[in-house]
Amino acid sequence: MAVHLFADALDPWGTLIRHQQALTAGQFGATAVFVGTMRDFNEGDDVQAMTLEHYPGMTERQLEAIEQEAREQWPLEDVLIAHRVGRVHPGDPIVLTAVWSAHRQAAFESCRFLMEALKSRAPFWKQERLQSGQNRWVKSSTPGM
Amino acid sequence: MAVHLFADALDPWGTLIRHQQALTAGQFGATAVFVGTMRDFNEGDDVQAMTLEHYPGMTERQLEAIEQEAREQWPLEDVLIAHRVGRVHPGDPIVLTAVWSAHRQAAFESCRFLMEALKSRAPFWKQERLQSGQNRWVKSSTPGM
Amino acid sequence: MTVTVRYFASLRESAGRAREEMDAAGVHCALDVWRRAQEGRPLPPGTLIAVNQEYAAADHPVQEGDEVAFFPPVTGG
Amino acid sequence: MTVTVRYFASLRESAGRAREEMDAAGVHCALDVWRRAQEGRPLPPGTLIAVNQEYAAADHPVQEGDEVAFFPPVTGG
Repeated sequence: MAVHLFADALDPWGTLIRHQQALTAGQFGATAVFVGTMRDFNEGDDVQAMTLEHYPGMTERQLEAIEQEAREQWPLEDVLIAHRVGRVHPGDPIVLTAVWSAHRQAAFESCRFLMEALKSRAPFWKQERLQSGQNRWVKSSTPGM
Repeated sequence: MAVHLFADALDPWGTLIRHQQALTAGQFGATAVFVGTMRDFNEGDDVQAMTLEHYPGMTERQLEAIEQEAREQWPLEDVLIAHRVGRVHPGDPIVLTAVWSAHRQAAFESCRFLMEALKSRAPFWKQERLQSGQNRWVKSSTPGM
Repeated sequence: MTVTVRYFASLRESAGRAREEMDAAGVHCALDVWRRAQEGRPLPPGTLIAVNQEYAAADHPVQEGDEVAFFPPVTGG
Repeated sequence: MTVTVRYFASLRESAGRAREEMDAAGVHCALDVWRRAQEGRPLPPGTLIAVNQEYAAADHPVQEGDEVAFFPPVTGG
Protein backbone atom coordinates (compact mmCIF):
# COMPACT_ATOMS: atom_id res chain seq x y z
CA MET A 1 0.00 0.00 0.00
CA ALA A 2 1.68 3.19 -1.09
CA VAL A 3 0.43 6.59 -2.19
CA HIS A 4 3.00 9.35 -2.61
CA LEU A 5 2.71 13.03 -3.55
CA PHE A 6 5.86 14.72 -4.77
CA ALA A 7 6.23 18.50 -4.51
CA ASP A 8 9.64 18.21 -6.14
CA ALA A 9 10.73 16.04 -9.05
CA LEU A 10 9.03 12.67 -9.40
CA ASP A 11 11.53 10.03 -10.56
CA PRO A 12 9.18 7.26 -11.71
CA TRP A 13 11.71 4.51 -12.40
CA GLY A 14 13.71 5.19 -9.25
CA THR A 15 10.52 5.21 -7.18
CA LEU A 16 9.50 1.94 -8.78
CA ILE A 17 12.87 0.27 -8.22
CA ARG A 18 12.98 1.30 -4.55
CA HIS A 19 9.41 0.13 -4.00
CA GLN A 20 9.97 -3.21 -5.68
CA GLN A 21 12.99 -4.01 -3.51
CA ALA A 22 10.60 -4.59 -0.62
CA LEU A 23 8.61 -7.20 -2.55
CA THR A 24 9.34 -10.92 -2.50
CA ALA A 25 10.84 -12.04 -5.81
CA GLY A 26 9.08 -15.08 -7.22
CA GLN A 27 5.70 -14.10 -5.77
CA PHE A 28 4.65 -11.87 -8.63
CA GLY A 29 4.83 -12.74 -12.31
CA ALA A 30 3.45 -9.53 -13.78
CA THR A 31 4.21 -5.87 -13.28
CA ALA A 32 2.21 -3.24 -15.16
CA VAL A 33 3.26 0.38 -15.02
CA PHE A 34 1.93 3.64 -16.37
CA VAL A 35 3.81 6.93 -16.34
CA GLY A 36 2.17 10.17 -17.39
CA THR A 37 4.54 12.90 -18.54
CA MET A 38 3.89 16.56 -19.26
CA ARG A 39 3.72 17.25 -22.98
CA ASP A 40 4.78 20.52 -24.61
CA PHE A 41 1.49 20.78 -26.53
CA ASN A 42 -2.19 20.57 -25.64
CA GLU A 43 -5.29 21.37 -27.63
CA GLY A 44 -3.19 22.82 -30.42
CA ASP A 45 -1.19 25.20 -28.21
CA ASP A 46 2.42 25.19 -27.09
CA VAL A 47 2.60 24.85 -23.32
CA GLN A 48 5.52 26.34 -21.41
CA ALA A 49 4.79 25.14 -17.88
CA MET A 50 1.98 23.83 -15.75
CA THR A 51 0.88 24.12 -12.13
CA LEU A 52 -0.67 21.08 -10.48
CA GLU A 53 -2.98 22.12 -7.65
CA HIS A 54 -4.47 19.55 -5.28
CA TYR A 55 -6.60 19.22 -2.17
CA PRO A 56 -4.19 18.11 0.57
CA GLY A 57 -5.78 15.39 2.66
CA MET A 58 -8.64 14.61 0.30
CA THR A 59 -6.24 13.74 -2.51
CA GLU A 60 -4.46 11.11 -0.42
CA ARG A 61 -7.80 9.72 0.81
CA GLN A 62 -9.12 9.40 -2.72
CA LEU A 63 -5.96 7.72 -3.97
CA GLU A 64 -6.02 5.29 -1.06
CA ALA A 65 -9.67 4.50 -1.75
CA ILE A 66 -8.88 3.88 -5.43
CA GLU A 67 -6.04 1.55 -4.47
CA GLN A 68 -8.38 -0.29 -2.09
CA GLU A 69 -10.99 -0.72 -4.84
CA ALA A 70 -8.36 -2.17 -7.16
CA ARG A 71 -7.30 -4.65 -4.48
CA GLU A 72 -10.91 -5.74 -4.04
CA GLN A 73 -11.38 -6.33 -7.77
CA TRP A 74 -8.10 -8.07 -8.62
CA PRO A 75 -5.63 -10.30 -6.72
CA LEU A 76 -2.69 -7.92 -6.38
CA GLU A 77 0.63 -8.39 -4.62
CA ASP A 78 1.23 -4.67 -4.38
CA VAL A 79 0.15 -1.26 -5.68
CA LEU A 80 2.03 2.01 -6.03
CA ILE A 81 0.55 5.39 -6.91
CA ALA A 82 2.66 8.55 -7.11
CA HIS A 83 1.64 11.99 -8.32
CA ARG A 84 3.45 15.24 -8.80
CA VAL A 85 2.10 18.57 -7.44
CA GLY A 86 3.33 22.12 -7.97
CA ARG A 87 5.08 23.64 -10.96
CA VAL A 88 6.09 21.28 -13.77
CA HIS A 89 7.64 21.67 -17.20
CA PRO A 90 7.41 19.68 -20.44
CA GLY A 91 9.05 16.30 -20.07
CA ASP A 92 8.48 16.16 -16.30
CA PRO A 93 6.80 12.98 -15.06
CA ILE A 94 3.43 13.76 -13.44
CA VAL A 95 1.94 10.44 -12.43
CA LEU A 96 3.01 6.85 -11.84
CA THR A 97 0.76 3.86 -11.26
CA ALA A 98 2.22 0.39 -10.83
CA VAL A 99 0.80 -2.97 -9.84
CA TRP A 100 2.36 -6.33 -9.11
CA SER A 101 0.30 -9.49 -9.58
CA ALA A 102 0.71 -13.20 -10.24
CA HIS A 103 -0.75 -12.90 -13.77
CA ARG A 104 -0.76 -10.29 -16.49
CA GLN A 105 -4.50 -9.90 -16.93
CA ALA A 106 -4.96 -8.59 -13.39
CA ALA A 107 -1.88 -6.39 -13.76
CA PHE A 108 -2.95 -4.76 -17.03
CA GLU A 109 -6.57 -4.28 -16.00
CA SER A 110 -5.90 -2.92 -12.54
CA CYS A 111 -3.16 -0.55 -13.72
CA ARG A 112 -5.56 0.95 -16.20
CA PHE A 113 -8.34 1.09 -13.61
CA LEU A 114 -6.04 3.03 -11.27
CA MET A 115 -5.30 5.64 -13.95
CA GLU A 116 -8.92 6.03 -15.05
CA ALA A 117 -10.15 6.32 -11.47
CA LEU A 118 -7.38 8.77 -10.58
CA LYS A 119 -8.19 10.91 -13.63
CA SER A 120 -11.90 10.99 -12.84
CA ARG A 121 -11.88 11.29 -9.05
CA ALA A 122 -8.59 12.39 -7.49
CA PRO A 123 -8.72 16.13 -6.70
CA PHE A 124 -5.92 17.52 -8.87
CA TRP A 125 -6.22 20.49 -11.23
CA LYS A 126 -3.90 21.58 -14.01
CA GLN A 127 -3.29 25.17 -15.01
CA GLU A 128 -1.25 25.57 -18.15
CA ARG A 129 1.01 28.50 -18.92
CA LEU A 130 0.93 28.92 -22.68
CA GLN A 131 3.78 30.16 -24.83
CA SER A 132 1.68 33.31 -25.32
CA GLY A 133 1.94 34.06 -21.60
CA GLN A 134 -1.74 33.23 -20.96
CA ASN A 135 -2.70 30.99 -18.02
CA ARG A 136 -5.43 28.45 -18.78
CA TRP A 137 -7.16 25.93 -16.57
CA VAL A 138 -7.42 22.52 -18.21
CA LYS A 139 -11.18 21.97 -18.51
CA SER A 140 -11.39 18.20 -18.43
CA SER A 141 -9.30 15.07 -18.70
CA THR A 142 -8.93 13.41 -22.08
CA PRO A 143 -11.13 10.32 -22.30
CA GLY A 144 -9.03 7.22 -21.72
CA MET A 145 -11.38 4.41 -22.72
CA MET B 1 12.15 0.47 -33.06
CA ALA B 2 13.89 -1.89 -30.71
CA VAL B 3 13.79 -5.62 -30.07
CA HIS B 4 16.37 -7.12 -27.74
CA LEU B 5 17.10 -10.69 -26.66
CA PHE B 6 19.15 -11.12 -23.50
CA ALA B 7 21.09 -14.33 -22.92
CA ASP B 8 22.24 -12.92 -19.58
CA ALA B 9 20.29 -10.96 -17.00
CA LEU B 10 17.56 -8.68 -18.30
CA ASP B 11 17.42 -5.48 -16.24
CA PRO B 12 14.02 -4.11 -17.26
CA TRP B 13 14.17 -0.71 -15.56
CA GLY B 14 17.74 -0.02 -16.64
CA THR B 15 16.90 -1.03 -20.22
CA LEU B 16 13.87 1.26 -20.10
CA ILE B 17 15.80 4.22 -18.71
CA ARG B 18 18.56 3.90 -21.29
CA HIS B 19 16.05 3.57 -24.11
CA GLN B 20 14.01 6.56 -22.97
CA GLN B 21 17.05 8.84 -22.89
CA ALA B 22 17.02 8.83 -26.71
CA LEU B 23 13.42 10.08 -26.84
CA THR B 24 12.42 13.73 -26.98
CA ALA B 25 10.91 14.83 -23.67
CA GLY B 26 7.61 16.64 -24.13
CA GLN B 27 6.65 14.61 -27.20
CA PHE B 28 5.08 11.74 -25.32
CA GLY B 29 2.56 12.04 -22.52
CA ALA B 30 2.05 8.37 -21.76
CA THR B 31 4.36 5.45 -21.12
CA ALA B 32 2.91 1.98 -20.51
CA VAL B 33 5.19 -0.82 -19.42
CA PHE B 34 4.79 -4.50 -18.71
CA VAL B 35 7.40 -6.70 -17.06
CA GLY B 36 6.97 -10.45 -16.78
CA THR B 37 8.97 -12.10 -14.01
CA MET B 38 9.57 -15.76 -13.30
CA ARG B 39 7.45 -17.03 -10.46
CA ASP B 40 8.47 -19.78 -8.05
CA PHE B 41 5.20 -21.65 -8.56
CA ASN B 42 3.19 -22.84 -11.56
CA GLU B 43 0.18 -25.14 -11.82
CA GLY B 44 0.48 -26.01 -8.17
CA ASP B 45 4.16 -26.99 -8.24
CA ASP B 46 7.29 -25.34 -6.88
CA VAL B 47 9.58 -24.38 -9.73
CA GLN B 48 13.32 -24.24 -9.14
CA ALA B 49 14.55 -22.92 -12.50
CA MET B 50 13.44 -22.57 -16.10
CA THR B 51 15.08 -22.72 -19.51
CA LEU B 52 13.83 -20.37 -22.22
CA GLU B 53 14.46 -21.83 -25.67
CA HIS B 54 13.90 -19.76 -28.80
CA TYR B 55 14.26 -19.87 -32.58
CA PRO B 56 17.09 -17.44 -33.35
CA GLY B 57 16.24 -15.30 -36.32
CA MET B 58 12.53 -16.14 -36.43
CA THR B 59 12.05 -14.80 -32.92
CA GLU B 60 13.47 -11.39 -33.83
CA ARG B 61 11.43 -11.30 -37.05
CA GLN B 62 8.23 -12.11 -35.20
CA LEU B 63 8.88 -9.49 -32.53
CA GLU B 64 9.64 -6.87 -35.18
CA ALA B 65 6.45 -7.78 -37.04
CA ILE B 66 4.46 -7.46 -33.80
CA GLU B 67 6.00 -4.04 -33.14
CA GLN B 68 5.15 -2.99 -36.70
CA GLU B 69 1.54 -4.09 -36.28
CA ALA B 70 1.25 -2.07 -33.08
CA ARG B 71 2.59 1.01 -34.84
CA GLU B 72 0.02 0.59 -37.60
CA GLN B 73 -2.84 0.35 -35.10
CA TRP B 74 -1.89 3.14 -32.69
CA PRO B 75 0.03 6.41 -32.94
CA LEU B 76 3.19 5.52 -31.01
CA GLU B 77 6.30 7.58 -30.38
CA ASP B 78 8.37 4.50 -29.63
CA VAL B 79 8.23 0.80 -28.79
CA LEU B 80 10.61 -1.42 -26.85
CA ILE B 81 10.45 -5.21 -26.58
CA ALA B 82 13.02 -7.21 -24.64
CA HIS B 83 12.99 -10.91 -23.81
CA ARG B 84 15.24 -13.18 -21.84
CA VAL B 85 16.52 -16.49 -23.20
CA GLY B 86 18.49 -19.27 -21.50
CA ARG B 87 18.42 -20.38 -17.88
CA VAL B 88 16.38 -18.27 -15.45
CA HIS B 89 15.45 -18.51 -11.80
CA PRO B 90 12.46 -17.33 -9.75
CA GLY B 91 12.42 -13.55 -9.54
CA ASP B 92 14.32 -13.09 -12.81
CA PRO B 93 12.66 -10.73 -15.29
CA ILE B 94 11.73 -12.57 -18.50
CA VAL B 95 10.01 -10.03 -20.70
CA LEU B 96 9.63 -6.26 -21.03
CA THR B 97 7.26 -4.42 -23.34
CA ALA B 98 7.09 -0.62 -23.29
CA VAL B 99 5.39 1.97 -25.44
CA TRP B 100 5.52 5.75 -25.55
CA SER B 101 2.57 7.68 -26.95
CA ALA B 102 0.91 11.08 -26.73
CA HIS B 103 -2.13 9.69 -24.90
CA ARG B 104 -2.75 6.92 -22.42
CA GLN B 105 -5.38 4.97 -24.35
CA ALA B 106 -2.95 4.15 -27.15
CA ALA B 107 -0.23 3.38 -24.61
CA PHE B 108 -2.31 0.96 -22.53
CA GLU B 109 -3.89 -0.79 -25.49
CA SER B 110 -0.74 -1.21 -27.53
CA CYS B 111 1.32 -2.39 -24.55
CA ARG B 112 -1.22 -5.10 -23.93
CA PHE B 113 -1.41 -5.97 -27.61
CA LEU B 114 2.37 -6.44 -27.68
CA MET B 115 2.25 -8.88 -24.77
CA GLU B 116 -0.69 -10.88 -26.10
CA ALA B 117 0.84 -11.09 -29.58
CA LEU B 118 4.24 -12.04 -28.16
CA LYS B 119 2.68 -14.76 -26.00
CA SER B 120 0.72 -16.24 -28.89
CA ARG B 121 3.22 -15.93 -31.75
CA ALA B 122 6.83 -15.33 -30.74
CA PRO B 123 8.75 -18.64 -30.85
CA PHE B 124 9.86 -19.08 -27.25
CA TRP B 125 9.39 -22.21 -25.16
CA LYS B 126 9.67 -22.67 -21.42
CA GLN B 127 10.93 -25.79 -19.75
CA GLU B 128 10.50 -25.81 -15.99
CA ARG B 129 12.73 -27.63 -13.55
CA LEU B 130 10.53 -28.62 -10.64
CA GLN B 131 11.62 -28.91 -7.03
CA SER B 132 11.18 -32.68 -7.47
CA GLY B 133 13.98 -32.66 -10.07
CA GLN B 134 11.57 -33.32 -12.97
CA ASN B 135 11.82 -31.24 -16.16
CA ARG B 136 8.49 -30.19 -17.64
CA TRP B 137 7.67 -28.28 -20.83
CA VAL B 138 5.09 -25.59 -20.22
CA LYS B 139 2.16 -26.67 -22.39
CA SER B 140 0.55 -23.33 -23.19
CA SER B 141 0.50 -19.72 -22.15
CA THR B 142 -2.04 -18.60 -19.58
CA PRO B 143 -4.90 -16.73 -21.22
CA GLY B 144 -4.41 -12.99 -20.84
CA MET B 145 -7.75 -11.60 -21.94
CA MET C 1 -22.61 27.13 13.93
CA THR C 2 -19.41 27.55 11.93
CA VAL C 3 -18.16 25.73 8.86
CA THR C 4 -14.96 25.93 6.85
CA VAL C 5 -15.46 26.65 3.17
CA ARG C 6 -12.73 25.81 0.67
CA TYR C 7 -12.35 26.62 -3.01
CA PHE C 8 -9.93 25.11 -5.50
CA ALA C 9 -8.58 25.91 -8.95
CA SER C 10 -10.82 28.17 -11.06
CA LEU C 11 -13.40 28.44 -8.25
CA ARG C 12 -10.67 29.62 -5.91
CA GLU C 13 -9.74 32.28 -8.43
CA SER C 14 -13.31 33.42 -9.05
CA ALA C 15 -14.09 33.44 -5.31
CA GLY C 16 -10.92 35.47 -4.68
CA ARG C 17 -10.02 33.28 -1.71
CA ALA C 18 -8.98 29.69 -0.94
CA ARG C 19 -10.77 29.21 2.36
CA GLU C 20 -12.95 30.97 4.90
CA GLU C 21 -14.63 30.27 8.18
CA MET C 22 -18.32 31.03 7.82
CA ASP C 23 -21.19 31.44 10.25
CA ALA C 24 -23.61 28.80 9.01
CA ALA C 25 -26.56 29.39 11.34
CA GLY C 26 -29.70 28.20 9.56
CA VAL C 27 -27.73 26.42 6.86
CA HIS C 28 -28.88 22.88 6.14
CA CYS C 29 -26.94 21.51 3.20
CA ALA C 30 -23.81 22.02 1.10
CA LEU C 31 -25.69 24.07 -1.46
CA ASP C 32 -26.88 26.42 1.31
CA VAL C 33 -23.23 26.92 2.25
CA TRP C 34 -22.37 27.94 -1.29
CA ARG C 35 -25.33 30.32 -1.50
CA ARG C 36 -24.50 32.10 1.72
CA ALA C 37 -20.73 32.23 1.09
CA GLN C 38 -21.11 33.33 -2.50
CA GLU C 39 -24.08 35.65 -1.83
CA GLY C 40 -26.43 34.10 -4.33
CA ARG C 41 -23.93 33.62 -7.18
CA PRO C 42 -25.12 30.51 -9.04
CA LEU C 43 -23.11 27.31 -8.64
CA PRO C 44 -21.10 26.90 -11.89
CA PRO C 45 -22.26 23.85 -13.88
CA GLY C 46 -20.13 20.81 -13.20
CA THR C 47 -18.98 22.02 -9.78
CA LEU C 48 -17.97 19.16 -7.50
CA ILE C 49 -18.62 19.27 -3.77
CA ALA C 50 -16.82 17.55 -0.92
CA VAL C 51 -17.92 17.52 2.71
CA ASN C 52 -15.11 16.62 5.10
CA GLN C 53 -12.96 15.56 2.16
CA GLU C 54 -15.47 13.07 0.74
CA TYR C 55 -17.49 13.71 -2.40
CA ALA C 56 -21.04 14.79 -1.51
CA ALA C 57 -24.23 15.81 -3.28
CA ALA C 58 -25.49 19.39 -3.16
CA ASP C 59 -28.17 18.41 -0.63
CA HIS C 60 -25.69 16.73 1.71
CA PRO C 61 -26.42 17.89 5.27
CA VAL C 62 -23.88 20.15 6.92
CA GLN C 63 -23.01 20.25 10.59
CA GLU C 64 -20.98 22.36 12.98
CA GLY C 65 -17.29 22.18 12.17
CA ASP C 66 -17.69 20.60 8.73
CA GLU C 67 -15.30 21.41 5.92
CA VAL C 68 -17.22 22.06 2.70
CA ALA C 69 -15.23 22.32 -0.53
CA PHE C 70 -16.20 23.45 -4.03
CA PHE C 71 -14.12 22.76 -7.10
CA PRO C 72 -14.31 22.27 -10.88
CA PRO C 73 -13.93 18.87 -12.60
CA VAL C 74 -10.63 17.29 -11.66
CA THR C 75 -7.84 17.09 -14.25
CA GLY C 76 -5.00 15.17 -12.66
CA GLY C 77 -2.98 12.30 -14.02
CA MET D 1 16.82 -31.05 -53.66
CA THR D 2 17.88 -30.43 -50.07
CA VAL D 3 16.04 -28.72 -47.22
CA THR D 4 17.01 -27.92 -43.66
CA VAL D 5 14.69 -29.33 -41.03
CA ARG D 6 14.63 -27.85 -37.56
CA TYR D 7 12.93 -28.99 -34.38
CA PHE D 8 12.38 -27.02 -31.19
CA ALA D 9 11.46 -27.69 -27.57
CA SER D 10 9.57 -30.97 -26.98
CA LEU D 11 9.70 -31.84 -30.71
CA ARG D 12 13.47 -31.43 -30.62
CA GLU D 13 13.59 -33.83 -27.70
CA SER D 14 11.30 -36.43 -29.30
CA ALA D 15 13.13 -36.17 -32.64
CA GLY D 16 16.44 -36.60 -30.85
CA ARG D 17 17.98 -33.82 -32.92
CA ALA D 18 17.71 -30.04 -33.38
CA ARG D 19 18.37 -29.83 -37.13
CA GLU D 20 19.21 -31.93 -40.15
CA GLU D 21 19.84 -31.49 -43.84
CA MET D 22 17.47 -33.75 -45.72
CA ASP D 23 17.23 -34.92 -49.30
CA ALA D 24 13.77 -33.73 -50.24
CA ALA D 25 13.49 -35.13 -53.78
CA GLY D 26 9.79 -35.59 -54.59
CA VAL D 27 8.70 -33.57 -51.52
CA HIS D 28 6.02 -30.97 -52.23
CA CYS D 29 4.92 -29.39 -48.97
CA ALA D 30 5.93 -28.89 -45.33
CA LEU D 31 3.93 -31.91 -44.22
CA ASP D 32 5.80 -34.07 -46.72
CA VAL D 33 9.05 -32.90 -45.11
CA TRP D 34 7.83 -34.02 -41.69
CA ARG D 35 6.71 -37.39 -43.03
CA ARG D 36 9.98 -38.14 -44.70
CA ALA D 37 12.16 -36.81 -41.86
CA GLN D 38 10.12 -38.51 -39.16
CA GLU D 39 9.50 -41.70 -41.15
CA GLY D 40 5.75 -41.65 -40.93
CA ARG D 41 5.46 -40.62 -37.28
CA PRO D 42 2.22 -38.61 -37.06
CA LEU D 43 2.51 -34.85 -36.62
CA PRO D 44 1.65 -34.16 -32.96
CA PRO D 45 -1.62 -32.19 -32.61
CA GLY D 46 -1.00 -28.47 -32.25
CA THR D 47 2.40 -28.58 -33.98
CA LEU D 48 3.33 -25.25 -35.55
CA ILE D 49 5.24 -25.06 -38.82
CA ALA D 50 7.52 -22.33 -40.14
CA VAL D 51 9.02 -22.19 -43.61
CA ASN D 52 12.00 -19.86 -43.84
CA GLN D 53 11.19 -18.47 -40.40
CA GLU D 54 7.61 -17.48 -41.24
CA TYR D 55 4.56 -19.36 -39.98
CA ALA D 56 3.18 -21.64 -42.69
CA ALA D 57 0.39 -24.15 -43.16
CA ALA D 58 1.08 -27.88 -43.50
CA ASP D 59 0.44 -27.69 -47.26
CA HIS D 60 2.89 -24.80 -47.76
CA PRO D 61 5.09 -25.62 -50.81
CA VAL D 62 8.74 -26.34 -50.12
CA GLN D 63 11.65 -25.52 -52.41
CA GLU D 64 15.36 -26.24 -52.64
CA GLY D 65 17.25 -24.69 -49.75
CA ASP D 66 14.18 -23.95 -47.61
CA GLU D 67 14.36 -24.12 -43.82
CA VAL D 68 11.34 -25.99 -42.47
CA ALA D 69 10.77 -25.89 -38.70
CA PHE D 70 8.42 -27.85 -36.46
CA PHE D 71 7.62 -26.86 -32.91
CA PRO D 72 4.95 -27.06 -30.21
CA PRO D 73 2.73 -24.12 -29.16
CA VAL D 74 4.89 -21.19 -28.07
CA THR D 75 5.06 -20.28 -24.37
CA GLY D 76 7.15 -17.13 -24.11
CA GLY D 77 6.45 -13.94 -22.22
